[in-house]
Amino acid sequence: MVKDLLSVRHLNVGFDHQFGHTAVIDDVSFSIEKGETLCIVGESGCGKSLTSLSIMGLLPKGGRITDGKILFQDHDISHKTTKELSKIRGKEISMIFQEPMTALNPLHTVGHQIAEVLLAHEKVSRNEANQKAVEMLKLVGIPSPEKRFKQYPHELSGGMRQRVMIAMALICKPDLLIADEPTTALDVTIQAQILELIQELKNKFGMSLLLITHDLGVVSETADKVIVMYAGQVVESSETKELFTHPKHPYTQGLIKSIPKMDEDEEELATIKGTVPSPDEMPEGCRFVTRCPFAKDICHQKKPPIVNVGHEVHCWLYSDDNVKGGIPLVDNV
Amino acid sequence: MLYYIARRLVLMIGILFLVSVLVFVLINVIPGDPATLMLGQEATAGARAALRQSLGLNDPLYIQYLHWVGGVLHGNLGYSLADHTPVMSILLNKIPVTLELTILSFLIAVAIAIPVGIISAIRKGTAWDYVTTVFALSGVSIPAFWLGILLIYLFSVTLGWLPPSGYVSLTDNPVKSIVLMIMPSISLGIRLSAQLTRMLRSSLLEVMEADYIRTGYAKGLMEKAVVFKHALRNAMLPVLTVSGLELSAFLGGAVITETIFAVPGLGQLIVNAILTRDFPIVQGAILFIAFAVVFVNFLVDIAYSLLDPRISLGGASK
Amino acid sequence: MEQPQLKAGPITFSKPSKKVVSRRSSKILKHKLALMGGIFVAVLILLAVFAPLIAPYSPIRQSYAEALKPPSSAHWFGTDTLGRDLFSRIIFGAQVSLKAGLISVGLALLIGVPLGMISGYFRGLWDDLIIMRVTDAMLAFPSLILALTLAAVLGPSLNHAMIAIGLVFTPNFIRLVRGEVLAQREREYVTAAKASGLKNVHIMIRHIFPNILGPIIVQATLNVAAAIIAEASLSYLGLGTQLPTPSWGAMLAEGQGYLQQAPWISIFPGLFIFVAVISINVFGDGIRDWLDPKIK
Amino acid sequence: MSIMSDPSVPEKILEVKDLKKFFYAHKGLIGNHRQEIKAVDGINFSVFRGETLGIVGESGCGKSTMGRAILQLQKPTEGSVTFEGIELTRLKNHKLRKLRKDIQMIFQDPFGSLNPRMTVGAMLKETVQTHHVVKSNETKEYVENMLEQVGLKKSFYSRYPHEFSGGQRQRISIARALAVKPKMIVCDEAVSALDVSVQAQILNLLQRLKKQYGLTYLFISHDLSVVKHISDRVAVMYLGQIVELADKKEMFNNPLHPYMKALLSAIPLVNQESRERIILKGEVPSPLNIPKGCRFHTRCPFAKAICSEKVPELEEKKEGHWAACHFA
Repeated sequence: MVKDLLSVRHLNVGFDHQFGHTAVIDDVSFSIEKGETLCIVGESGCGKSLTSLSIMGLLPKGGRITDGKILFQDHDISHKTTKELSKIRGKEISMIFQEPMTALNPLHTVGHQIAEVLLAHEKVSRNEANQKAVEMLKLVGIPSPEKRFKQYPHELSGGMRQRVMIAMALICKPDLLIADEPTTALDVTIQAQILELIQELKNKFGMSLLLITHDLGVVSETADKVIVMYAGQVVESSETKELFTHPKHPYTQGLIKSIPKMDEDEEELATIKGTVPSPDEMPEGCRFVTRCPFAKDICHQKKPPIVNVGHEVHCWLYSDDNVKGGIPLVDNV
Repeated sequence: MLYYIARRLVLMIGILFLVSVLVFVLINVIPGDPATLMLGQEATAGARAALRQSLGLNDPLYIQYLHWVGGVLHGNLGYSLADHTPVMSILLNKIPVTLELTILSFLIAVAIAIPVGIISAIRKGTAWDYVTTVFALSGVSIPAFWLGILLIYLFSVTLGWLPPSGYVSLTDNPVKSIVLMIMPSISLGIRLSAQLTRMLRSSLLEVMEADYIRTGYAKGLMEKAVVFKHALRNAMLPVLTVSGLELSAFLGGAVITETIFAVPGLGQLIVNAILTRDFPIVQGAILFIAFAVVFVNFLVDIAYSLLDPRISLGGASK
Repeated sequence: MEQPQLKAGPITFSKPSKKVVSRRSSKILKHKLALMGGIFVAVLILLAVFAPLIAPYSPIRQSYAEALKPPSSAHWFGTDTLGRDLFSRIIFGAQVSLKAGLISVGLALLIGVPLGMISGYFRGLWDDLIIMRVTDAMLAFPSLILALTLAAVLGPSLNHAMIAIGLVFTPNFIRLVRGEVLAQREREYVTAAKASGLKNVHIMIRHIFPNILGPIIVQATLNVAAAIIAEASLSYLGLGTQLPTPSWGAMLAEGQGYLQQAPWISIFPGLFIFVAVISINVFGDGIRDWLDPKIK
Repeated sequence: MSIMSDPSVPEKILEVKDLKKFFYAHKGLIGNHRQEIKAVDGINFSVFRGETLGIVGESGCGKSTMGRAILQLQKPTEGSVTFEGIELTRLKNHKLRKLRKDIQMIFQDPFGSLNPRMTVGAMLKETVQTHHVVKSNETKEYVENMLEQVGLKKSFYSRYPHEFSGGQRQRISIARALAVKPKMIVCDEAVSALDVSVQAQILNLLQRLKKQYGLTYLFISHDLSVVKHISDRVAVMYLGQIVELADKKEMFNNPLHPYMKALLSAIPLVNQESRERIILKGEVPSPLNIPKGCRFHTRCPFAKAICSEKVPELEEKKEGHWAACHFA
């Protein structure tokens, strides 16, 4: 068995606020092997971004890990101090974000911001760092890197800025790159460029990639493994191809069906009724129960078990009791 | 960059023009006849008419304005009604005094505001932050004249450490000059320092929430590096703008401070001139102060554009 | 604008509708300072309104035998140079201060808000060239000096001081309102209102105004505090309220010469100005937090 | 509605001719040096009654500006827009306001397009009353019905926008647009801010309402799959101009313009076997500095010498299929 680079075990994250505490992420587990691409997919508010931020120890104010472990190269990094984490961040685990405009400091040149990472982690001179930064700019496909080095973020386009973010993230050759919706703010043609670049560099550096996205298309074209999250929980996890050919969880099925298809015409789109419940109004039992077309009594009462149906799905419909009880399995897409 | 400065200069000249118009209107639309004012109620109608003629008061207002501006451009601000000394020479006497006071106050304000603001933002929610908040709130609320009187009561009347009032020129006796300026500078500077503290604190808190700060941490920078390299400079931008805008209120405060501590500067000059209705002096002094405010704000704009690379591209607008 | 914004939205703690109000009040309760400020302001208003009932003495009755008496049970805050009871004078002084604060800010609002709204909503040359440049120019003058000059030009009296302060504060409101309107104008709900065929005046009053009311209230509150200081300053310099009407600023000035013998003459009026101003400021800050747009 | 018209000849409800919208960047000492930003630069098309015309393009291509210029929310720099034979660009303000009853708009941002300080009912009532849709004593009932029409509860009438989710807000916007019984609705990225599952709900709703009320849609979006789903015909925009316009089926099966081909190949798809991808090099040029000749030639994988010299006209290459390319 290949050793996991990152292994998240029973992660729970919650927010302290003036009314007390709201649990947001509930018992999330997954692992990434070396060189692998794992996607976490889900809609707004499902907790996919928070999951990635908790790995980095960058939870927003009030957020904290309440339970679980985050094993990176077999060390638990879930409760390290900022000082300890600063040795890992940017060097072993790097992260790029959705909004390349706001993620870069507007008052520093992009070259400075890239070189800074190297200076923070390695014993190099300012000159060497600058030189390396120019090389990185070239590597991420920025034309005339020497000139761009001296420019400020506002002088670059969105796509260029995201390339700068990538250069910054990869300058120390990390083992893991976390990309949180890296192409969401970009146009399709630019998105294609950036995704291609990330893939290419991932292979070149032999990194693992944790990609957070809401776009099933992106997942299908990039991921080795996928986790589908809903309302702070994992509902299904699988190899990519398997997931798209045999989605089992009613949520995953609904999600796939509700995308307008490019290769066929349909009169009406399949939908998932209703909306995601707010964290304060989470139903007991299965969190998807309020929107699930197949909800049974048990779904309202108890948290669904993890069932292996060729891959893992968190759903009562596939539990042995149900199958034995004669309740039909849900049809595939 | 040069382009930007040139544009700002053009804008500044426009404002200076409006400032001069405002000053002129303010003083020349006074109810009451300057000639009567100058000659006293007893003067004959003929004498008054003659004076009006010689002062050009019978001309239309815009001619009077042009005359006046023409004089201003040549460094002639008119003559005091009281003793006919040129306003310009009176101002030149008073300006260094006020300059010393304001610079000292400003230094005190900045010396307090920057460290206090930073610490209270970083240690938000601690006892230190609480103390700072109370200080800042009191500082912006305390009337300068009361603070001045409290200082005098404490340090002069009760403790006898500092002389209650007076002024010695910096060139005559630097030590004594500074000693005399301690209380006035504190009483003038405290409000600004409180304001800057509040601004810096809230601005820094806001910046610390920005995405690029998260990026800074994500890169593996230590907290110190994040705060000082990435947050502080960005947080200073709004503080800089505000301190430019606050400058005029700050100079206004000098009026009160100089009156309390009997500092013979521009402020005291204005108050006395207003009380004796010596309007040419009022006019000249106000004009000077407004020009100073506009000019300093021009410098602030330039400083801002040096700090913020997004500015110098020049204004594109829809 | 055209950027697709499929945000991975932040977790929001949305609560059922009814709780929104209680959440807001709980927020203001949390700011104990703001509450204290509010209470002080209320007490001050009561003092001013019921001054004749509360004050133990007439504020203008002189008594040379009683002059310069330190605080005692008969005269809580002592007496002044003319033997007038300071406590009574301070309570009546509250009337003057509050009146000055409210009326001058009211005047500034009356002129500033409509000008700012028109200027921000219609933009154009008129706005850019006239209103904005003139307010810029006005803001170059220290407001205190401007108010002093105006008060001197109009002649020293409380009414004139209020007019002067009101005029001097007007550019603050023009700027604020214009800026807020400009920001709102760019919001899509205004375009939506236009697209559905509503009249400009209707959009300004029914749509934009309610959305900028919060910042206006906050600024007005804070400016009341500033106006109280301004009136006190004018009176301190002899250009505001005229004797024998009790005004905190004038009382303070009067006592300055007697700091050695009778420090209370200056200290108590100053203390009241300070408490009044800090209370209003704290209260204003509280409103600002309370109206925090993040709560939407 | 003209009952007389021959159903086989579709009737033009909206016609856009040579529409231009320029913005200006002022430079120079006192703003004396003016730079043109050609956001929309000469657009021609018609919308037929009862159809949905999709407009697709990347950010900065001018599609939203075009939408606003058609509705006269931003005055066009040049060109003409006729709605049911009435020229909108020269219409007086009060007449334009009355006409807005017939063309409504739905915006992208479900959080920004509703006034946060007005109840849902007040907002809908206001437009209904402005255009005198029903008698004033029937307004409330009418508005409540409208809410039900778009899948909301009557009780939402007295609630504020912040109490709703993105999808619900978009339904409110739709109800507001629909309440004045318009003939045409311009949807500007109306589903772009929504999650897919909610997006599907809203798209279905729009489709249903279209049938029910005989509406015409101009549907602006950056999302090809959404545009494909909802449109009858599709126009593709690039740098302020239409580069291709055709029937939906024809457009997606047989794209002619290299830009459209590239767009189609760039969308990541679920469950698709590997396909040939055209990844465009570089980025969209600035509208301040539009390339000579064909605007797309700087990124076009098939560009020849002529492309950088001669501007390709939007021509009908096949029946009903227009493209602006020398080689299409």
